[in-house]
Amino acid sequence: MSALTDKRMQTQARWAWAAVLAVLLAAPFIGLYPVFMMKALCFAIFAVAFNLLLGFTGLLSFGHAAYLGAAAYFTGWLVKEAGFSPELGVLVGTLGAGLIGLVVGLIAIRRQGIYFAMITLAMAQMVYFVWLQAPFTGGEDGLQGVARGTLFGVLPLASDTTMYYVVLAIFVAVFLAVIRIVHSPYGQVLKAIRENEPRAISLGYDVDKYKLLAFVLSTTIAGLAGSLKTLVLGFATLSDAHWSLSGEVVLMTLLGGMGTFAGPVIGAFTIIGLQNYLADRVGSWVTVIIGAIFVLCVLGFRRGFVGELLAWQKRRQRSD
Amino acid sequence: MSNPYILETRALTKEFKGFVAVSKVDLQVRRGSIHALIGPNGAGKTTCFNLLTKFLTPTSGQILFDGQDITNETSAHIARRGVIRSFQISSVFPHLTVLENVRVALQRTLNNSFQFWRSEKVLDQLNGQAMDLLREVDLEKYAALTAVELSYGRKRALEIATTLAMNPTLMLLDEPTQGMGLEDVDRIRQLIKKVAANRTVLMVEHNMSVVASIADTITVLQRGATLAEGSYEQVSKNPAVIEAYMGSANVELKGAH
Amino acid sequence: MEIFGIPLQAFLGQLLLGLVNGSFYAMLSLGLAVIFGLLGIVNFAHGALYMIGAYVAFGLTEKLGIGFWGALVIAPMVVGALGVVIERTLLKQLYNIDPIYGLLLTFGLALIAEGIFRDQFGVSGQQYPVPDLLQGATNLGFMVLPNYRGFVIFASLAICIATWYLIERTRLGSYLRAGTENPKLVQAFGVNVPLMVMLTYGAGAGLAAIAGVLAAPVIQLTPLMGSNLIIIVFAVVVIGGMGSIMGSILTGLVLGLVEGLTKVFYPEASSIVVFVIMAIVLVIRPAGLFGKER
Amino acid sequence: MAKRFLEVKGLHGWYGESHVLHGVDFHVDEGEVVTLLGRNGAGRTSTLRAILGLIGSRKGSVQVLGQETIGMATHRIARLGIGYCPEERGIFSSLSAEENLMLPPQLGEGGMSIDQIYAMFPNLKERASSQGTRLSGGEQQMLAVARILRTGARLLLLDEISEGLAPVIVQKLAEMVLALRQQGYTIVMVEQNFRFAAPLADRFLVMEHGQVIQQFTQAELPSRLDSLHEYLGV
Amino acid sequence: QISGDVIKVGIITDMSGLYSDIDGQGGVEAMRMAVAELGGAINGKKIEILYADHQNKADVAAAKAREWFDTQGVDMLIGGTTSSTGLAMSAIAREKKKVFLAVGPATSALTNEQCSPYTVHWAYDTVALAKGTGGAVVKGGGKSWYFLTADYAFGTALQNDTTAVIKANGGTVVGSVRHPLSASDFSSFLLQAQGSKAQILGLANAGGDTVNAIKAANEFGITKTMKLAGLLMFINDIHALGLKTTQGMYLTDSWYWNRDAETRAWSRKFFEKMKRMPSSIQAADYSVTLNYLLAVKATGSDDADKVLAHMRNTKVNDVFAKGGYIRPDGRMVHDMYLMQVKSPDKSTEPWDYYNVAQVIKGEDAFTTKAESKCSLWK
Ligand SMILES: Nc1ncnc2c1ncn2[C@@H]1O[C@H](COP(=O)(O)OP(=O)(O)OP(=O)(O)O)[C@@H](O)[C@H]1O
Ligand SMILES: Nc1ncnc2c1ncn2[C@@H]1O[C@H](COP(=O)(O)OP(=O)(O)OP(=O)(O)O)[C@@H](O)[C@H]1O
Ligand SMILES: CC(C)C[C@H](N)C(=O)O
Ligand SMILES: [Mg+2]
Ligand SMILES: [Mg+2]
Repeated sequence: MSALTDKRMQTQARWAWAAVLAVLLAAPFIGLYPVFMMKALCFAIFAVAFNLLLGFTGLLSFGHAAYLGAAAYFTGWLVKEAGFSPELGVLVGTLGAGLIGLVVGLIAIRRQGIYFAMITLAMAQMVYFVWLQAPFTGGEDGLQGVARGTLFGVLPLASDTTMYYVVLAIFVAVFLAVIRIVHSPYGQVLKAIRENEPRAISLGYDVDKYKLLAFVLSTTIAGLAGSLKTLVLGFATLSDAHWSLSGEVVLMTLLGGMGTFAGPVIGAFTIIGLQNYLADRVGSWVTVIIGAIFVLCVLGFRRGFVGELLAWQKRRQRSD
Repeated sequence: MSNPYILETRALTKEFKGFVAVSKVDLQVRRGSIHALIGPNGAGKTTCFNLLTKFLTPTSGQILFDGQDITNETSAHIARRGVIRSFQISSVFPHLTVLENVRVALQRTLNNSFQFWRSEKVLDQLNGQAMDLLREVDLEKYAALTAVELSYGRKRALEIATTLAMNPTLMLLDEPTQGMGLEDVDRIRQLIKKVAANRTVLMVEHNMSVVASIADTITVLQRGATLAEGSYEQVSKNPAVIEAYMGSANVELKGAH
Repeated sequence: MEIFGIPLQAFLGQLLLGLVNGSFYAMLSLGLAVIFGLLGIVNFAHGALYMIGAYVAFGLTEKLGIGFWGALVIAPMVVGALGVVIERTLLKQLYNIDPIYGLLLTFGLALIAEGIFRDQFGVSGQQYPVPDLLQGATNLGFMVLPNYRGFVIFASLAICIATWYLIERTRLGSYLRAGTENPKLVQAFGVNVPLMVMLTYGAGAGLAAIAGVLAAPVIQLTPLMGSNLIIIVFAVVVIGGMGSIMGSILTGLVLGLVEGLTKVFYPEASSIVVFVIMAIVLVIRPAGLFGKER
Repeated sequence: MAKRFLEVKGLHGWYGESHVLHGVDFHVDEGEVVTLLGRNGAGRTSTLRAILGLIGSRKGSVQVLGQETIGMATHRIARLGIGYCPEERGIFSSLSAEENLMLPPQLGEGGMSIDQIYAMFPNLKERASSQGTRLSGGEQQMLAVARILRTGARLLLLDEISEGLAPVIVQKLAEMVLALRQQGYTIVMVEQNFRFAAPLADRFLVMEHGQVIQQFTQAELPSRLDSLHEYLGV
Repeated sequence: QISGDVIKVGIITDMSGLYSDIDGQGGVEAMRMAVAELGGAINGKKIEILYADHQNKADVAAAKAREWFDTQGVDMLIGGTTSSTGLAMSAIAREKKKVFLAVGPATSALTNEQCSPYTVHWAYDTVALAKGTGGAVVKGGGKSWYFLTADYAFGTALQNDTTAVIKANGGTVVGSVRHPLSASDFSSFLLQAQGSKAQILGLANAGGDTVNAIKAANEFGITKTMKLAGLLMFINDIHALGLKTTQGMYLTDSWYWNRDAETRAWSRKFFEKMKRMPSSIQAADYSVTLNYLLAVKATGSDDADKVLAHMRNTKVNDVFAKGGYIRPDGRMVHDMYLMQVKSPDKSTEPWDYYNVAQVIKGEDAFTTKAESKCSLWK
């Protein structure tokens, strides 16, 4: 690919992003239900975090809901029971998820590939049972009625519109942060590890530490998604930590295009939108449809929306 | 320096479930030399390499690097000391460019590999150094290609460039010419000779013509134990070596590869 | 009589129930190991196949009046055939790519199956009667053991051992093992690998279905019964290490017992004990108890 | 005239989208030993793989004992009596050395017995119960050759069998090939190691860019050395 | 003034899970019967029914409720089964200032610690169950208890409320074991219970869980050493278990279809549609819809405050309850029934399962003012 077409693609991408941002900024005024938009943004953050691990590190964590759920519970409890301010609740919740990520990571990192996936799933299930039994989570009932409070003591978040812009700002920040992580010296090493792990070891990289850092970064950001979600919706329940959510985030990433920046975001909006749209119309067929999308993605659409788009552009350029 | 040996093993032994693959090997690799490890198939050469780089843990014995005991260090530690190995099958980062392949190795010297908050542009300062290394192995023309696109021989060359980037004190090469056409064999042979100018090389090689032309010292292993040691002239005349390794038709097959 | 302050009765009773659960773990992790071993696919749909097996038995009995014994034969065949179809149409396309896609595809299949059955049967439990022959219970002194549960233990042991023998000790077994590593080469030796792979997945699915039929009379049939179990079975597999068939059988049984024990001493932890053990095993022996060194 | 064992005509081969064989033509008669020469990447391995239908897709004609095999499943082609020793050896790690040896099914009469094989490769006997891939590189190579000698295949496709072996063993392999020729086996070898191949083959084929560009017999060899040098750097 | 020119009433309940027989589609049908009775419209404004499945998950219920209030303009929400979802929806309704009528949820917290000016608890609650069945069993000599408790808001509430009644009547509780909602296998829980040597095994669960626990208890021979007390049993559960297994058991319920001519007549209409007799909850779904709509009609408005004020001042007199009234804490007070399951030979027709053993006056059945922790009733 020549540098010129490369440039052209970059400009195109810039414009596309600007357009998306404009729509997001205008959302509350063009009739998009803010609660839905916030939920979708939270899941977009979640998927972006997940993709950092799957797409850019090559690790399939099949238990990522554990971290979203953990942060949701931490934030929920801190804000509701301990009277924390929302910003502090989110901060501590997020870090808490990262801490759990660190512990799970230390164990799971010991195995690779498919085993890693199974171990993360199993560890997540364990965490799930802990939430089920821990006294502060409310078991099956969950934590209900978490108030949004006042941001930094000045900005009341009760209004959906205000809350929406806060969530949007955080989303944009996370998105840019992930781009930076991938294009950092650290990101370069991660890429090398993903390509050829034994070789990276022989170059003196302690690959487990790099993978662990990626895992912790990813789980921390996933936690942020969970904390925000609790504030937005006002509750934290077992569904936030359930394995089916772990599966959904895989699907979001796969559908949008793993290893791309925009992919997970598009995937998240698609899946959440679909679920919302279908839930009342088709009942338990939602699960069937989600499952079918999974199957189709794996069989013939492994690059996802964005991946296919990029591949198509490349092909077009080559034939130019 | 007082210690003439960069690497020594003392009674190095590896058993696999009762099978002794490496048995009490005392290896002494002289600083600045090219040292070849040869021996019949299954003699324990690769296992030795695996022990030296801690891909396997020795059952007993000691490994000294520069006089220091490194027996209990991890692979990554040993690599950081400057003991770098290449693999029997070629091993590059396939979807990184040739330049990036080398740069990843150089990057460790910058000590910024955990800095996920900085831009990767800080790595550009290494490009010059990387190009120099590529030039050394005749790959500078291919710097922008991804590594998958290289031919077999060039991949091996890239691997050596990457290894050099680590500024290794001791390079371990496991059958570097295996599977190569004659042209490539010669290219690699010269390359080894060139890069060995100011470092030590320990290599496993079945190609006697390569061994004969560049190795300063040869250790012959058989059934895990040292059978003979010395220069090519000495070793190749040793009847036990001929019997166990070279074969009776030594003269005729010498250049067989 | 008491052990550590726990009535012996409760203690032995829980152990025996643990063994019943362990039998299911063993059968499922065995099937998972066979499919993983031979196809390189972590069959997330295994739980769904188990569930379908149970429902097919339910359907056969309710709708067609075929009893338990008939169902025990027919249901695995039906599910095995379903497995064959899945393999031919879907999995076949994944053999040369990252095994992660196999996991994701079968995950999708599991969701589809779950959704369909939820639509048909709701999520509330269905009952399946214990076969007449095994009605009633035997008073073992320390507990009343329903005959059927005793039968489950024996039946699953027999199935496990037969499978182990087939794979580890027969020529067919060695084709299967080799085929998983390099199917093309085994085929180049003149073995009909595609057929073999297809039948293997079918057999693995059938194994899951047998477990399902056996489970039907002792638990509530729900569309979710498989996915809840499969995660535990994954942990069992990680603990045992996918390397060996015997390993997965033993690990399954033992973990069932351990769970039973936990129910006696610290019931709150019984649902996580398997995962805790998994973590510990991973720290000490990353390859699992029976796994081969990398 | 001897029977045609293998007849390859206008064979094209692809890996996915990359076209690697561009019309390969050659034939091998029963009892002949033929060596494919060429640089790295010339397409020799691909030719062997294409004969068995192991590459992505192929076109043209490959007849084994007069039977067209294009469109046939790999295992059925093999059953016509072909033994294949792949370049990367293909030893199975889940099988012991002995199980590896015993794995390929019997294809016909007259294979070697286990004892004969162990006599030829004593290393294998010693490591018989080891996991296949735990053998040393050279031992695996021996195993890969040995296991197709058992099956009674009459056409052997041998890809770089001298690779990575100690000179003694290479010499032994040479003796083995000669012995097999004596016994009437048909052999197609791919060899980088020209000195090894030179005395063994009846005929040589030189490949370049997925085509056979030269053919000559053992007798013509001395006169061809110069042009070979040009192609192969021998 | 009817908002959006249509009266929207919704129910969020278990449509597919272990409680779906008790409420579910049947509950929706009962609501339709009430709407039909008013001719499908009030003052020309159409009445619309919405329903959704919450799968017994509090978060699903809360999100759905929020969405309905925000985007669908739902005026009144009926809380179907499951206490945790009830509490969640009650909180949302309070935030949005909309009418929430709890029918299926049992927990007494709805009118106690977590009472709300916008929530009315209609059919029954855990206190009433505890006083009814718990009281009867203890008085009948069952002094030592062990609980098998569903591990969520309802189970906890039922166990606590029953424990209080047991203690007040001189009994003891020797232990308890919690099982997950919709448990798949009760055998190990039951072995634990058996080890306790208590006389009574109190089943603080409901629906499919109760049915399965009773079956497993029979299978393991536990019924030989302990007596079972199903603290919340609906007619559907008795139907599933059969009279042979359940005969002689006591249970407390808010309504029984075969109580008098009026209930029988209404129930037969329901039976025609659903092919089964209504549960007390389904009858209450009808009652609550009817009374709400009558209040809308009377006030000519669907404003929550106005409608609720009217309902608080009006007695409930319908097929479900006679002379019922709404207390300041949101409790709709009416008579409860302690019933005993008939033996098979006494049952004269399908679904004829109970003898009413005692009518418990509303004032005795529910929380008293002294016990109440509701700030609205001080
Ligand atoms: N992990 C292992 N487990 C069991 N035996 C092993 C293992 N690795 C190597 N061996 C055995 O140890 C012996 C030495 O193997 P090694 O690979 O070191 O030989 P080598 O000298 O490199 O031979 P080659 O030249 O053929 O590569 C062989 O007999 C081999 O079968
Ligand atoms: N699996 C594959 N996918 C794509 N291209 C391939 C594949 N295998 C081989 N090729 C390409 O096909 C061409 C012929 O390769 P082949 O392996 O047949 O060569 P060869 O003559 O055997 O060389 P070598 O000495 O390296 O074994 C090469 O350009 C190679 O890069
Ligand atoms: C309908 C009932 C079975 C629901 C249960 N009483 C609860 O409140 O959770
Ligand atoms: Mg070796
Ligand atoms: Mg080749």
